[in-house]
Amino acid sequence: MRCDVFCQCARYSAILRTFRPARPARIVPTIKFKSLVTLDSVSKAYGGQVAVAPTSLGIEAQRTSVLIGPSGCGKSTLLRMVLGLVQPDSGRVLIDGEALAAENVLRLRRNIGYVIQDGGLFPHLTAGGNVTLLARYLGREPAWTGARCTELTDLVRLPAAALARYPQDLSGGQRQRVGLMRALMLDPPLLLLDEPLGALDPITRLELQDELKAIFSRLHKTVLLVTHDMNEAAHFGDRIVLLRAGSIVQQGTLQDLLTRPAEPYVREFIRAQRSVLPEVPA
Amino acid sequence: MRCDVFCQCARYSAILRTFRPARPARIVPTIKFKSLVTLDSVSKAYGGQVAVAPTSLGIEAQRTSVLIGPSGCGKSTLLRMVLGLVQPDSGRVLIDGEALAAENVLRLRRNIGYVIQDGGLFPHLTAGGNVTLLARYLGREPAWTGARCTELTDLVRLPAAALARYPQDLSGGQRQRVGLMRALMLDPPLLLLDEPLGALDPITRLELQDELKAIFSRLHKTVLLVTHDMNEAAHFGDRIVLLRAGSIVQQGTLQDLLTRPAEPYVREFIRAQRSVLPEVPA
Amino acid sequence: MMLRLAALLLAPTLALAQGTINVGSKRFTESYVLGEIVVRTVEAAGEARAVHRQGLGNTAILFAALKSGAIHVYPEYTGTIAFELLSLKRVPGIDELNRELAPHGLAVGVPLGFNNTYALAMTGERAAALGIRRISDLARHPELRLGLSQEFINRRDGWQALRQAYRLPFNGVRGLDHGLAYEALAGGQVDIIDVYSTDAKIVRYRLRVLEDDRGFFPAYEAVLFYRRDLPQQFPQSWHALRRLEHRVPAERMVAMNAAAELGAMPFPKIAADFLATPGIAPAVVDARTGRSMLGALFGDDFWRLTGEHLMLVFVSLVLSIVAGVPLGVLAQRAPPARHLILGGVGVLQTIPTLALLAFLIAALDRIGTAPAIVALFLYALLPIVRNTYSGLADIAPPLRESAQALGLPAGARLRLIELPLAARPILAGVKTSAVINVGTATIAAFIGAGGYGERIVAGLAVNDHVLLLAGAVPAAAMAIAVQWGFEVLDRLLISPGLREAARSGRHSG
Amino acid sequence: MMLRLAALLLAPTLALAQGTINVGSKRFTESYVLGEIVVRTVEAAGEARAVHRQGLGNTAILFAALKSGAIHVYPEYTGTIAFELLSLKRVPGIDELNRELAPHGLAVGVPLGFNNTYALAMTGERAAALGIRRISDLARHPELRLGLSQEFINRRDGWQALRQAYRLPFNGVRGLDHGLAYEALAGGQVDIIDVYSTDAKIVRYRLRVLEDDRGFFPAYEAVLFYRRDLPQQFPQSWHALRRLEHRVPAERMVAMNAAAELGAMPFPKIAADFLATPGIAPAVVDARTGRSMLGALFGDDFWRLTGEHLMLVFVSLVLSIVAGVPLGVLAQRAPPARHLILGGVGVLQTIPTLALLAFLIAALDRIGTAPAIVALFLYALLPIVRNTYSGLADIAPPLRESAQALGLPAGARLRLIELPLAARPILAGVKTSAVINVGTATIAAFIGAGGYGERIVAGLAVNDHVLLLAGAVPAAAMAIAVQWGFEVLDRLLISPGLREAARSGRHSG
Ligand SMILES: Nc1ncnc2c1ncn2[C@@H]1O[C@H](COP(=O)(O)OP(=O)(O)OP(=O)(O)O)[C@@H](O)[C@H]1O
Ligand SMILES: Nc1ncnc2c1ncn2[C@@H]1O[C@H](COP(=O)(O)OP(=O)(O)OP(=O)(O)O)[C@@H](O)[C@H]1O
Ligand SMILES: [Mg+2]
Ligand SMILES: [Mg+2]
Repeated sequence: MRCDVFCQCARYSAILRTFRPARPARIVPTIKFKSLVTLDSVSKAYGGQVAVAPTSLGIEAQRTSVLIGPSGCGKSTLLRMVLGLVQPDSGRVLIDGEALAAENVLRLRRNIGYVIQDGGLFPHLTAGGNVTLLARYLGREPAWTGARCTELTDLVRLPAAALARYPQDLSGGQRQRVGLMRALMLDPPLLLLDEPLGALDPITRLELQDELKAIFSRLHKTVLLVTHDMNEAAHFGDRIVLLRAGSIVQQGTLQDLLTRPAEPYVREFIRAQRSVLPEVPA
Repeated sequence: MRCDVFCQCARYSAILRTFRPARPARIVPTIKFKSLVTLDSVSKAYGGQVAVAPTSLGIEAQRTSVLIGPSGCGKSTLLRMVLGLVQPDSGRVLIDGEALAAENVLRLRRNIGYVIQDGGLFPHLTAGGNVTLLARYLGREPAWTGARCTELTDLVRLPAAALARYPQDLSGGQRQRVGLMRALMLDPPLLLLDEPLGALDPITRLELQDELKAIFSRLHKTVLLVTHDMNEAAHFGDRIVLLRAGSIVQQGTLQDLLTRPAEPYVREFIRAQRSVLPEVPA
Repeated sequence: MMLRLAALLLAPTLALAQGTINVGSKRFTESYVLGEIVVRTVEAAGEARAVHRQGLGNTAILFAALKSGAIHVYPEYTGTIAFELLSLKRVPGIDELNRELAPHGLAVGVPLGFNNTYALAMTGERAAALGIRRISDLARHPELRLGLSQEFINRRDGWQALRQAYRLPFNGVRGLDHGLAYEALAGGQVDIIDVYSTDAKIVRYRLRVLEDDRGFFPAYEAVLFYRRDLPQQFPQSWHALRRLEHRVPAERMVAMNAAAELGAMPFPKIAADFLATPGIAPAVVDARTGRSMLGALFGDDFWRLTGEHLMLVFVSLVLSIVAGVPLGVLAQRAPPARHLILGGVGVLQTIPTLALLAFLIAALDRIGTAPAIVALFLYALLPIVRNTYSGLADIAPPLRESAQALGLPAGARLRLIELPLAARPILAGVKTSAVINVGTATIAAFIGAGGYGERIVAGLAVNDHVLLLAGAVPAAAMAIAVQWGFEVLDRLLISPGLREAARSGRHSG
Repeated sequence: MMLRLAALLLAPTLALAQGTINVGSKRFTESYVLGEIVVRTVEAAGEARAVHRQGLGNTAILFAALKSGAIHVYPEYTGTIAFELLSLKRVPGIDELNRELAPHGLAVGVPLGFNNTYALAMTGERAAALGIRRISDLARHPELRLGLSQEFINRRDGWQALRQAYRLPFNGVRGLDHGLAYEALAGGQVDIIDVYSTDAKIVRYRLRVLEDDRGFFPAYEAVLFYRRDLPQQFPQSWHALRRLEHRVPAERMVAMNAAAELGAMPFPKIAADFLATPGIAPAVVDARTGRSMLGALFGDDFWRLTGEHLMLVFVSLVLSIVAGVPLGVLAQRAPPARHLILGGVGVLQTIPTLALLAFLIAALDRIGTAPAIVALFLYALLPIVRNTYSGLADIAPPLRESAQALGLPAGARLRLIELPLAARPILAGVKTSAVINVGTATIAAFIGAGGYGERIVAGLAVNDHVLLLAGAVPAAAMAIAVQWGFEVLDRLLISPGLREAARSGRHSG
């Protein structure tokens, strides 16, 4: 069904074979917007405090979905559920039709690029070491790894010297970009990005937004992105999911949210982006 | 000279007395824009790689100065120099006329509120414990501490329950707000804020921007703020300092930067803020 | 007559008024034992309370104590009094000694019946075989090999003088350490050694002490050395003490010394046995057969040993924490001191236990709990110091920076932030030390500080497995208990924020 | 005649062809010593090479080895052969034994001159005093107290039989552990104990072994037990061996046992001394006087001891790491196993060294390096296991999560991320263990595994401070060296990203 996605991806990453290790690829027509990731009324509470109310959500294959919402509304928790890092109190997570369970979680995770909100770089590895860790573990040739690394360094506009430094010796924005490189390294079909560009300056951020969007659509990535920047959400989001206090307020395209807000809150949220700058002509 | 600032602040924080412990407060007319913090051609290189080229900068008392610039350009390093966390290779740092040295660094630091870029919350303390650590050390009455805490929780829009949680159990944006609370707790006259609102959603961020700006001006705070958001810089910045690769490109009011850009880069940087959203009427 | 009567009448009153006799003793087995015998004799007389001021400094100190009245009586040797106190050239009789001592208000008396001086000894068997009983018999056996202590060889009144006095034929003698000499004798390396005539080892090695038939060795006759007014002040006690005269022949003294040194019998018990049956040698060991394991385990001494063991472990542990954490902090703070500190606590680990204990006994002037605790304390330092150091060095740079930025003084930063952040590794070190201490505390038994070591050491010494296990099993149980106890402490001392979050299960993969 | 000539001519050829005599011995001192004497005698004859297969299992195994030709000869006792191998009811003479053994192709011969059987013993002095020389003399002394081993009391041919045979008056006897009996005798607790007639302690305690004048005890005469063809195969060697006949009187055997057990002299040296001067008892100890500290420190054995010590420390350390790190990982991963593992390695610390060594010697069937290493290994586990556990548990949750999110299998995650992240606390544990090991390795000397402990143990035993220091000082130096060495290892194994950033100085405040 999803073969075209996979066949394409396969050109970039042998790892894909592990996604469906038992079945040979079947050539069937792609069904657009089939959910690659399905959250089936998952919920999570911490000590009685609800972080995620029972929520169902389909993440469409080959599309970018954006999670947005106030701080603490459960965005990161949802992402962590997809990875199996948080076990939902109820409901289940399906990835590519398979329910996430202890048996398949490792295989599935290896096909997911994850940018953790706080970076989560390993302090004992250099930036380069962090980026190439999995590739080296999987025995990719050093030449390939090196080339890919250079490619990504260019992509995220990181000075090459920074790769040799340890995380503690990088600036905040540099660390964030290293985290992004690590997630993209093996070209996984599914990307979970938790505020991947939050610490970047406007120029770098703008460039990266454009490049990433191009890559996502060219390589038919399925992306689940968390951001606080409504402009960024609008730029990336084929579909925008607005959350509040653990529940989905509205989901749809930017147009849907703008024209048919489910509640006044949606309008308020979108409008909140401050703009005090006059338009500067190019 | 700076007496009115100090007299005002003194009402909020007894700690101020340590700023000038030996001399009694003198009543002299305030000289506006006197630098409270002066960086006197400070520079820093890491293993030959320049992080900050020799740079001189005066941070005006009672005003908010904003550092802005591409990721890795040395903003955090400058902030850390003011705190004495990074020893400049050359030049010196003057705070309130005193050169920063081992003897006075503790006293000076205690009068500075610092929001570290990555949060820097102590994992062994609850959010509340992090916020009140210094107050408790200085022996402030629990009643005062509690009241101040509530005040700040309201200010940063944090659910009260979050104060009882450990940092690992908070969301990214919640952690950031706790860090902000910690910096504001003792109402220090000087604030160094390294992307204090970067992880917040638009609504919370907007509200906080307004509230903070009001506080800063009401209490005559001297603020040095790092942000990547040009709109935020424009909102806060009495003075905006644009850095690139360790050097100051231009400093001045937003108006200066807009109308008399020192180089094309200034214009480019300001323009980079993406805005794909249509204006939404209130 | 009237005076006597008066004294008799007065005595009880005086005794009631100041009814305590302070008995001194020096710091060696024989003196302890004799001191204890004196104490018990006085107590038995019922006239005065007796206090044993045991193990006092040296002759000069005791002399001073006697003159000042701090003690009333102690066992001493005529030779010591003559040479060390009166600086005489020879040892006179008791009467003459008393004349010399009178101006000091002191006196000697009650010769106990033995002489503790240098002597030559050989193995009983070999002596019997060669028919040697007296030193003069040696002249007939120039083939015998002598192994003498350096002290005896080098004293002016030692070997050379003896050789001339007896015209002995031996030319080369071997210098032997005293501790080694008995073994050398047992091993047939040498035939004759010098000993003190009441040395405990005479029993153990079944030695024949050769008779000093030409009276070469000065008399170091054991006597009571007392304040001249003691007999008047405590006539009944004195009367009882006089009955000790000639009641302690040399063999008996040797046996009692052996009971104390080899049989590890406590001095009061030896003294009690002596007074109970003054004619019979004390029993050194019990026969420990036919006991059940459970009986042995929960024997009478179980709670005492448990208490002692716990006390040793915890007092030393607390000291190690009190000293070790600051040392670890210093090692982390001051790189120049780092090697010194970590190297130093490492070197402590290599000091042999017995050597350390010997040193500590000398340094602290006492045996028992104090040196044991110091030794345990020293051995327990390493894990605590190192884990404190490495735990502090491990704090992530952003947190370190965050702490510095607060402007707290170094001490407060350490107490409020750095130590709590490093709590887990520090506690891991403390736990390691505690558990090792439970094991090491068994050495305390070597120096009479009690604990389960008493059973273990005894069990090993006599190859009694039941006894050994009766000590080892509770020690093991204590190690586990300490382990568990610290898990509780973990909960109190390690912030929940640092503990592995017991979050609802993940797919751990 | 012709045959004899042929044999004579052939013999050297045969010897050349298969020129090795395998000499067996059992696992006790006397057998080792005698085996070594046989080996050296054979070698001295020059006809064949001799290999000592020492410390072999038990009689049955040696019998099998002899029959199979794996060994050619070993020292044995007639009684053992008669009772254990031939199941006879009494011990016949050598000729009769040989008749019985002929079908097996075996023979006994060359009676060495002593009898190692049960015997009764009392102290030399007391025996002399009471005029007791023979067991039958005991009938006159019903007041004597007997302390006998449980084995002897309970054997059918033991105490009851002996009592009847000699009509001895004693009724109650005390059961005494063998290890305790000598002390009890020395302490005067008992007057008579049972011994083996060549027990080393007979020397040490100067015992009189009572003559078995009614021949009650069976003859356990020491003989060579050999393959019948040995004399033909190796006639010159056999000739040399025959000269050992009656050359080892009981006293000599006792002295040699004592040299080995009490003097810690190596068996080859004892054998060499014996063969050099078959009439003279071996020297047990050297007199270690008048040596300079420096001379003692860098004595001949310095490099050997250093090598041995290092080997003990590092082999055991490597084992501890190999076992300890996985145990620590398991403790962190599997909470149910945690208490078991941490408790277990804690309990190991409380096992008394000597008891552990004794157990290991039995379990491993050998003395020397192997049990020493195992003991050190066990003692070194605790700091490594605990620090591994606490280091892993200490990894910050975001990093743990980050590692999980990568989708690495648990093993790879551990190897690539978690262990490197916990490298500092783990290495701190390893360092602690290494340094403690340097100190603990001195116990190896107790079981002949060498190292600086040889000097320390000897120094302590003979109270030789120079010798003690000559062992303790290099051990301390090694502790410091290990310390420094690990600082280097730190640099290799701890990622610079985790090391305290040696950033250009801050205002530390
Ligand atoms: N381990 C935990 N224990 C208790 N509460 C938790 C825990 N983890 C998360 N929470 C709470 O759950 C809620 C959702 O957290 P989450 O991290 O998903 O928010 P978020 O939407 O990602 O916010 P942000 O934009 O600030 O990152 C928050 O209120 C948070 O405090
Ligand atoms: N300890 C260090 N060792 C080596 N290089 C360092 C170290 N600390 C900072 N740098 C480098 O110095 C430069 C400036 O860092 P700084 O953190 O000041 O940047 P920044 O302006 O705060 O960037 P960002 O916006 O990404 O936070 C960066 O290139 C960074 O990699
Ligand atoms: Mg989040
Ligand atoms: Mg920064």
